[in-house]
Amino acid sequence: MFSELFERTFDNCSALHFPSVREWKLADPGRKVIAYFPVYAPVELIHAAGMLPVGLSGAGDRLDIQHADARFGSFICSIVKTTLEMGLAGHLEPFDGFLFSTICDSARNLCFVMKRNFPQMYVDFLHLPHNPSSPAAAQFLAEEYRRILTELERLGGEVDDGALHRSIALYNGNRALIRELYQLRSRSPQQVPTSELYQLIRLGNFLPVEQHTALLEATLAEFQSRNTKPRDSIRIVVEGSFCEQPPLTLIRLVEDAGCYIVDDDFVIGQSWFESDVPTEGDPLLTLAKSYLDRSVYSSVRHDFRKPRWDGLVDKVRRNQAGAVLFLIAKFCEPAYFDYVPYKQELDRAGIPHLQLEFEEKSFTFDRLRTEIETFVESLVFD
Amino acid sequence: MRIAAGVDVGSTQTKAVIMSDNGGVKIAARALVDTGANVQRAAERAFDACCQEAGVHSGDVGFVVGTGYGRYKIAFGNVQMTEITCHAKGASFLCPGIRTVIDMGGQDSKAISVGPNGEVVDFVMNDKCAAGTGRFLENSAEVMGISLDEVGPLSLKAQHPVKIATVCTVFVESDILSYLAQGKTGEDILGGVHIAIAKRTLSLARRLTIEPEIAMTGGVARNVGMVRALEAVIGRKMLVSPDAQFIGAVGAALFALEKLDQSFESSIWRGEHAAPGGH
Amino acid sequence: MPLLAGIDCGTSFTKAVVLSTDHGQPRVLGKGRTCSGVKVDEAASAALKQALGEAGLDRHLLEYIAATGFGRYGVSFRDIQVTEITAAARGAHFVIPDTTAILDIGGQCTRAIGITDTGRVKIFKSNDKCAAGSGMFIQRAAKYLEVKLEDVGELSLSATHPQPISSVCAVLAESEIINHVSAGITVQDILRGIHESLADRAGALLKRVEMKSELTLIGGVARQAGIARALEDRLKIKVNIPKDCDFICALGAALLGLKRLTGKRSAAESVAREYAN
Amino acid sequence: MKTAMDEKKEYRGSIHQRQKDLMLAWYDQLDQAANSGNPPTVSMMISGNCVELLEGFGAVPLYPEVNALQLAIRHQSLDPILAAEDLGYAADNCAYVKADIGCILKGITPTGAKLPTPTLILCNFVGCNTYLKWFEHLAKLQQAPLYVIDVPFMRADEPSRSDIEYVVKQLQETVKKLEQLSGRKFDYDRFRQAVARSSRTEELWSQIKHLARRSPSPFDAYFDAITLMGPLYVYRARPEGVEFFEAALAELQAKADAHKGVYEQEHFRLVMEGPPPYPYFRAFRDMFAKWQACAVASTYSTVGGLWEFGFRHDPDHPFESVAMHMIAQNVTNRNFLQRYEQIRRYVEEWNADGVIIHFVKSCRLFSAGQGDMRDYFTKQLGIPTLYIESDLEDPRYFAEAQTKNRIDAFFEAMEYSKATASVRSYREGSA
Repeated sequence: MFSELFERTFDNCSALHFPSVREWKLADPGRKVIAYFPVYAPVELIHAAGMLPVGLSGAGDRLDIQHADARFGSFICSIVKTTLEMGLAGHLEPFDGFLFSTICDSARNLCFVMKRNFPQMYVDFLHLPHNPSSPAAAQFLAEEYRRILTELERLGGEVDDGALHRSIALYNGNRALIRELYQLRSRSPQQVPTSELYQLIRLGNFLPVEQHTALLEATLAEFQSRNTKPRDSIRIVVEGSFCEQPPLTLIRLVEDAGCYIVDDDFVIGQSWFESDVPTEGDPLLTLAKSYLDRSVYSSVRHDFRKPRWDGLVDKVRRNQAGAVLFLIAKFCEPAYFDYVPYKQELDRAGIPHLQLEFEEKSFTFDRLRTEIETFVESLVFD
Repeated sequence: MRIAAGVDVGSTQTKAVIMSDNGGVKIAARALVDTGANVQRAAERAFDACCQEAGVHSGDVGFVVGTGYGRYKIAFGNVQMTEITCHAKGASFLCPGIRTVIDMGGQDSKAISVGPNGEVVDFVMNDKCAAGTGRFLENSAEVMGISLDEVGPLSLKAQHPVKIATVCTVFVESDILSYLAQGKTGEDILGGVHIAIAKRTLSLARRLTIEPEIAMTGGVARNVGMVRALEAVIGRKMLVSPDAQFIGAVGAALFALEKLDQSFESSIWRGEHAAPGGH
Repeated sequence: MPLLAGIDCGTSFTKAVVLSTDHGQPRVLGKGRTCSGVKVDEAASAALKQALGEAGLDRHLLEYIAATGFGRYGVSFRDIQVTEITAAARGAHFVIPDTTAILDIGGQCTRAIGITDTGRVKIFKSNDKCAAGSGMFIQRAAKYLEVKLEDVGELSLSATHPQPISSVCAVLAESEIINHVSAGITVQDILRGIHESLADRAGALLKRVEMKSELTLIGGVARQAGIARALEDRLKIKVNIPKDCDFICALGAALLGLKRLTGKRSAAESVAREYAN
Repeated sequence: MKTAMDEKKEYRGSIHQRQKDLMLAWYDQLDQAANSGNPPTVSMMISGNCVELLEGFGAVPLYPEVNALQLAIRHQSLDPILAAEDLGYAADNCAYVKADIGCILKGITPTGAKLPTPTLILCNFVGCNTYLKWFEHLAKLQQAPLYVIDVPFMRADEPSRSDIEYVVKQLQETVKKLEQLSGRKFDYDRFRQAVARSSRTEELWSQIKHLARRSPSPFDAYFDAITLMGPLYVYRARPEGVEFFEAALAELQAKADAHKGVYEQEHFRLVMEGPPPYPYFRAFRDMFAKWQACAVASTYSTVGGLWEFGFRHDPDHPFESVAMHMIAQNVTNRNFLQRYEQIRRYVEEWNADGVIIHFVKSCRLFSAGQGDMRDYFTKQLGIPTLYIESDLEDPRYFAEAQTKNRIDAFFEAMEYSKATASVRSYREGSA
């Protein structure tokens, strides 16, 4: 059965010691692996440098936090701690470098804590512009990409524009497929269970893009061929899990409670461009411009030209969704903040919503289940 | 001969110890009472009981050092000191040569690095979040409807200890209930609870450099299950004095004795610890 | 005349009501209550047996069983399950038809529910971050302060200088109480402080579910500890306390069951009619 | 022996009153702006603020942070915080933001003076992502124009050429924006003058900070420094600012020359990391006063600018130096390891006995990872370090007894090591 296949691949890839990554390296030990912290990462640069970009998305409930608590204390989200813990526990050994970016204050400090604790690694921090309205922003970001590319070249050798264009094209293809899968799910959610789609997308964190693209194609075909009969469910949009990822069980629970998830921002970094990045011209500049003008909204991307809350209401309407479920990682301050304007705009638009908090490592869900079911019951019972 | 006392007014229990010094320093008497709602009374009761057992007049006690949260309420105390300082002192007296003290009380858990003379080198206490303190065990016991003394022994019988998601003292209840609903045995659940707290405590202690000579103190030290669980995660045996719960009071009494001692070292302490309500 | 049961499997108690209709009006025929223990199914049967006994009816007469509460999925013989929040709303609405807000002060979690004029849940907020407002917390405080739970209300009324509890973690709030005690503050002032802080927190929750001028209070501990009074004083609102409010959820479940049952019936009848013609 | 009660703690010279007057005068200007729409006002963040640029318009800065902390010190922060939480803000959102939003919702101001709707909400980002949210939400709430100056974070030891150019360009865009909004022409000379004054003020401030290297230190570089920070951020680029800090330096210099310290006897010298718990400011200070422990340096006092290591604004390169200040010369936009280094220098050059790390749950920029910081100082450098947790604005997160207990224990331990050290030296002396 297809979904079982997923779980096997998924478990294998996301296992603590990154087996798929070790395999890749084993095939040619000269090659380098660069891990990136969610959300927005210029994977094209890493790929063009002949390296494997791997998305770190925490350790779920696979890891007991033994050291990181002492370094990050209370009121800090789980993914920050599990990422450091994986390092201190030696699980990140197959990586040659870490790339962080300006998504939030905790993640930024984590970058430099990692730097101190893993001096032998290449640890870098990417500053993504918060002022897209400035004509200077694109140039700045292009130079920022250049800086990082130079660091990568130091690790792995020369990268030319041709290579960059090829990588951009590859990822364009990958993301186009993801967009298609999302559209299919929105059209007939019964064919595309989110619990499966979610794993499929997350695999993009680990697998080489070529493999992942192939898997996307195969799965898309499989999904299209299904003729599952629709259930009596409400169509919802899930918002807020752009960085730390909810446990698979929680997503299943939402579906079992009678929800069709018709759009979401899970692993948003895998699908962060709304349309293809041009493959001619200065590749770094086009990538930079694409971040400013083509990337999907999220709570960690600031663009006061188009408010995020409009983005959400828009998403709900586009997908004819009946409600919004906020799945917010505990202590995720960007998500906490955005909940307020989101809520205000949803109320104004008369769209019902429910806010729930999760931790990647939690595995008992009675409390959450009660609230989700109540929410559904309040929408179906008259 | 010099007679001095230490009184440790803790959140749930108040402990008093009288120590004498002729020839060697000895514990002459101990007393333990529930703190309850009247701290001052509790301190007096413990102290009087202690004098009685030692067969001395409260007047014969040359110096009294108070410690614990209620220390400022000890009307008859000469000086107050924190239980952290007193624990270090007491532990190195009862378990000579120890360098690391892990103390688990009802509200607080702490780890202390102790110097050769029983001085505090460094210490850490649980965060703003009270997760993993002794109270965690009490709640668990309550949820499962068994007495606190049973939880330790039972936990040792665990075959397949369950995984406890939260170390939040308040919400562990829902974890336990769902495990009970799944039909897990009490032993396995308690096993899981103990391991969870042990790990949490270890990650607290890791903020210090953990030395091989470790002592465990505080009320929870009487819970054999907790001691074993901690030893398992630390990978070392720990010293547990039969007087573990009196250690704060013992430390306080030792400081009191030093006060009476006229030698040069003790002058280190003279008058240094007075606080509002002190002398 | 339909006959059905609602069973509320709570964390500490399991409650059951047997319900029927009388000229179309739902009527409770019997109630039952047992300790939940570990085996949900057994407790559910036991409670149901009691309720049937009180109603003087036989179990095989039951047409429909709706389960709710923490252990709702554990009731093997249920026809449907609903959450205790949905159930509470329906139950409270039935007992106090014009209520718009419900406050449920449970063991560890306080919950505010805003309901429509049909008893549907409109919006709800749980306070699961801060258990310092929960029933368990008051029980502990009472225990520590060496007073009986049922005396808490009276004592707190005789306070002169209430000492608010500021901490938002139940355990740290306990330390706070201990500090108050060791600072020599009277039991009355501490208890009043607890009540006021608790009322304030409940008030914050209730604001978010658009409470108007009244609320319905459910949850056992809350009533004993005289919290209703504290809520009225502090929030300046009317607090309804439904009689035997422990059964509100079981009742609500039964009522929803009735809805489904009658719905099914009419559907079945219409089908039958079609075949008849 | 002395207790906290009879210790004379605060630095209370004549400048203390002048500081009060200056801040009240500032609130009067804001009140006037609220009533008449003049002068133009600009909301800004304290960290790496570019108040010099505003001078080029004769515009007045409006610092939400200052309002928030004033409120907290006056024990009035909880109500607005709750008001914001009613709106849906989480218990774990920055309480500064909640207090500020709550004040606007309820029309509360610290002094009672009216506060204007700003001509421009200028988010000088400098490293704090919460600032972005804060100002975005303010703009939504107040229906005021928002502009973000995106300041590249310090990912290397020095800012790159392109970092500086990027910020300079945005500063010039800001000028255009303000010209449209305020209807005033940007006065370049006035701007240069302001920059020149700032560099003078900064010189004086830096000298004051270096006075704390004396033993005893004439002022507390945490608790007293905070009193001096208000004028530094509002008046740095104005004549009043220069005068104020000339007076301050003179007074403290005199005190230092007379070997007068904060306490009759300076027992401990500390470096403080992290913002103070404003709702318990006095209580917190007393916990250190009891032990005659004086802060000789603090990272918090460098939020607005880091000048004691030599940086000054430069009238010959006004825009570049403003950009430099925003990027590299304030603690919030410097990376975490640079903060370790800053504290290490304080310990050595200001010759401190220990470090106090105050974790505030509101501010992840300051606090996330401070456990690692403690690890570095205790294990790698062997410096006595105390780690305590509370909050800078939310009174609900300050556990007085527990905090006091930890602080007392810390000093009891430090005292023993000091005393034994003195015993040893005495023995060695007598032997």
